Amino acid sequence: MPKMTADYTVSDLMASCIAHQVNDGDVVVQGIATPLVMAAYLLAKRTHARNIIFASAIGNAICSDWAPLSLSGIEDIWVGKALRQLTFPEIVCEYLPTLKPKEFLRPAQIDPWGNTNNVAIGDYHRPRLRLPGCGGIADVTTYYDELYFYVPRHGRATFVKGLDFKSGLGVSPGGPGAAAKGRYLVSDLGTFDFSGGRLRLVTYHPGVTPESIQAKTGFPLAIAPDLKETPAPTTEELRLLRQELDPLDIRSLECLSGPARWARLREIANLELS
Amino acid sequence: MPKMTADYTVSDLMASCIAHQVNDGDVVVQGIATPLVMAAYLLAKRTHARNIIFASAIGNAICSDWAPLSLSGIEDIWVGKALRQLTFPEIVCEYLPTLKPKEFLRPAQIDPWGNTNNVAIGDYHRPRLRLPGCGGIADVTTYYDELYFYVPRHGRATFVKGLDFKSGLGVSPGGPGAAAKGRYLVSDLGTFDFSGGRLRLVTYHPGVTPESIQAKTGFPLAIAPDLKETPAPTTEELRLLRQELDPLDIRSLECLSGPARWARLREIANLELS
Amino acid sequence: MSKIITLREATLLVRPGDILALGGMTLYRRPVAFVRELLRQRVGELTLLELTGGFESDLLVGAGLVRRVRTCYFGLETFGLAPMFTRLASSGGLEVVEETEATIAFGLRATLAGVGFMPGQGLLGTDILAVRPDIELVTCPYTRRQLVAFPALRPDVAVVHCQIADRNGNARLLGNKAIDRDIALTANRTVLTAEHIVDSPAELGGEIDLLGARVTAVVETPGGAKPTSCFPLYPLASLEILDYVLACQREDFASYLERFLGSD
Amino acid sequence: MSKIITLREATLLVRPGDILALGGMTLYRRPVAFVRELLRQRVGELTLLELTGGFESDLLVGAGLVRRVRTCYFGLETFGLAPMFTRLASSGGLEVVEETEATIAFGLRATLAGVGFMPGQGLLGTDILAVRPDIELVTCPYTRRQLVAFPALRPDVAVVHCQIADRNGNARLLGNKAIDRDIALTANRTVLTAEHIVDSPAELGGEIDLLGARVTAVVETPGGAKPTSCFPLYPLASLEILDYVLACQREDFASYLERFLGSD
Repeated sequence: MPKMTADYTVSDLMASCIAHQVNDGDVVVQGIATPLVMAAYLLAKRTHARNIIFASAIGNAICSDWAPLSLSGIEDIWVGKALRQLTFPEIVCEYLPTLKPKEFLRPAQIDPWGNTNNVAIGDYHRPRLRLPGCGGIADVTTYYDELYFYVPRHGRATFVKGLDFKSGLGVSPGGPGAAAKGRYLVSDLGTFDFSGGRLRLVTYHPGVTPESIQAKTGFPLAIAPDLKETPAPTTEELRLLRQELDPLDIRSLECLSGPARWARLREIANLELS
Repeated sequence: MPKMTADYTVSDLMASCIAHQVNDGDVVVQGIATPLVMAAYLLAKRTHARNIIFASAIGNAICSDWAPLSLSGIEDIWVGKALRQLTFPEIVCEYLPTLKPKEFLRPAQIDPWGNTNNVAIGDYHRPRLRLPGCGGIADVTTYYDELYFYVPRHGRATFVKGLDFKSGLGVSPGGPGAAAKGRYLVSDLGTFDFSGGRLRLVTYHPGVTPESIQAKTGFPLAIAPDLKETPAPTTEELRLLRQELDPLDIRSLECLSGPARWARLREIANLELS
Repeated sequence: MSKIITLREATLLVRPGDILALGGMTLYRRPVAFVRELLRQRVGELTLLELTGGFESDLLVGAGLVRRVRTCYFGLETFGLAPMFTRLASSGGLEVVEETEATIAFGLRATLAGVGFMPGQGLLGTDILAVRPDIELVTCPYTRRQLVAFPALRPDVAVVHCQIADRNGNARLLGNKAIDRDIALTANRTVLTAEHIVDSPAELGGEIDLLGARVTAVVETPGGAKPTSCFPLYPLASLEILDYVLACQREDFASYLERFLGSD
Repeated sequence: MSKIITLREATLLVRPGDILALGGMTLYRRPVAFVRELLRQRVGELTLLELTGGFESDLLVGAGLVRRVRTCYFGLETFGLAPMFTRLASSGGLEVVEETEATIAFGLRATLAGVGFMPGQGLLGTDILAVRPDIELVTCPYTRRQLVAFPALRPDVAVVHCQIADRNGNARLLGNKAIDRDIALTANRTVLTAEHIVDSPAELGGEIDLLGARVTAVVETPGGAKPTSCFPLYPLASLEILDYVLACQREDFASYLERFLGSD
């Protein structure tokens, strides 16, 4: 995680970046274990995108109302505030292909063309690390019109020249996913588009240099001609995130790993009990 | 309609016959415009088959509770008493193939093997009479394990040697409906099975002779060796039908035609308004 | 986002030649007020797509606005045959695409899944396939069983009458659900007519059946299903249905239609 | 008809080698009490079929009762990887049938429709097809587009934990619905564990999600989803999940399991 020069965390900045990708009236999907994305969607709803509709993998529901983020009470928003609860097959076989919503995927590996891996690191049949699986990524990336990615811990383990396993389609031409445009990626170091079909650095976060981003990326990065610094979250965005949407800072968990993450999880769990 | 020798109508008798085909715990389906079947199901539920589940084409619902028959308020039972309302595609694509429920179909034409026509009389492309259509009969008769029929106005127009159009599968061997056993038919003249794969008279209603049934059937009837008279409805069955389940005698509409039917419809509609 | 417009404006969303899908079933929760306005505008050459055709469908057919019907049942249930459908379909004056419950249900599900067909049981061995040369078979790659490949169905316009909707088109269906969710999700344009419109989804009083995100326009039409029913607000007006049938039996469709268009 | 039996009796419905489908999702409304009893009985060689595998699934895997998992995600969500799944699947000690949301959803829908497959979008161009040689393609007879023929899936036994059920197995699911209706309808045997059992469907307080006609047995298990959640009755016990993960990190699965089996 880079040092932040101003009075906000990198997860605040990432939440702000993701929120800015959401347009009013969008149908947005939240996948499994993605609190940073949830914080960002709520931020969009409370600022410029009042009429977005949430679809949730956890709640199997469509929602227009919201509640603050919670670790133990995650269903309070997704079920408690549902416009309608759906069966999962309804969502998968009917709503996703029809609505083609906007979703932010977190890849374990991503290549220059936006193909992703969430299945296994190393050889599939005897992996160095078996991952949880790709959920619906292998399905929806073959037909979503737009693809969005976020990477909370930017590094060469994630940004790779070649995937160990392709469980999500990027923008590679010729394949059935050619129409799918991975048009945006935000990491804890910068923001990117896929102009020309390849990952391209568009902004670098405050305190980060383009060179350090390249050094942490496993393939040569294209650079946008108008490369600039990522705009900081506004005071109002920070106030909303901290005071209303996610006062326990659950969104930051995605930027943590190892003992720091376990300690923080225990802290939050205890706070929620009290 | 045959004269009835005792103190009940032919629709009372048919309702009783149909009710006796229902076993406790069955899932039974009611099609469109079949009040006689509905009266029979309610009769079964109130006598020997307390645990049957109704699935209704009109209400798109599954019900275990009941309400009396109504012309204008048909939804009072099927929606008002629903265990769950379903979308029609859920019923057609999921519940019917999975539950393979018991249903009583009313054919416009039926041949000796139980194949049926509810689409058109005469040439399909320039019919003498276009019928409403077969609903789901062409679907379910290809996979239901058992098939049931009822014919409220037995005649040579209905019981035909050859169909004008086959919109429902009978028991013809070799075809995809070979497994489907049309195992029971009740008309206003008698009851039948399909032993040997062909319509066979099993009982004749009181006041009706087997010869008169043959005369009103467009093909030679097989006759069961133990042919006998159809047992009359019990006093309790008649009390239930008349006082609780269908006090307006809506079930009898199916046995009427022409001006008598229109007059009776108006009478019932007016009674329901008052 | 308010999508509320007038009935007149809403009928402009239907263009001559459209596949028009009507919600509800036969005599229950039909978009009758919408159809009355459509009859006034005389938008024609329509393909009528319905689970079951009934009262207002028969008016459209009788008025000559329908070129083709796609439904698995067209009639008036206990009130007998639908007079104008029966007459025109018997005389060759109306094209009937012979549907069944499965052709409609799987056809809409294919569109929802973004594919060209859904396989299902049904039809094999019947004469339906003979009069539906557009329907192909498909072999299951696992069981080698031959199945019907029900072709995808997509309405141009769906019109659904509901008991309650919000301004954005989120709505509840309190009576039968029919195929209304499916036509609303698949149609290129979806119109809701509602007995009652509220400001926000929180005021709907329960889970939605129709999602505003796929609704084009909302029109407030109290009593908009009459003489068909709108459970639990009003029952089927049986006498009115009978009057219609008897008018047609007297060869009096034209004057019935005139009276019907004069009423509101 | 009462179908109420004991937890012990219910686990006898699971036989070694069965495809066992568990209701709920990851850490939400899982049939934990049932799985605890199954762990005591040590019914093994199971194929675990789940939308997403989570806490109790990891216990079954860690205890060596699972030969094969069929799920599109197996983990503990914000609490990280599922430790025993990750260990055994990485070392080759567990067969993983690589599923996605669509292979599970369309697979169950195929069984519901009584056919061998359902066509859908997805998978083409990914490596999933390479590790799922059992999955065939099918050509749409209308568009000529190549589609995945998702093969039919049918559990031997489905076990679903619900908030409220009647004695006949009609039940409501108040949290997420997951694939519970679909596994309950398709399984050869279906067991419900319920926080609360009432006598008649009228006492359920709302529309049913699960139909008693397809339920084999009902068991009353108050708190039967703990430490996973049972909305709105109790939330996820986050600390307990953390304790499990940290025990496994200390290579202490065996003693965690012992403690777990001792508790009720």
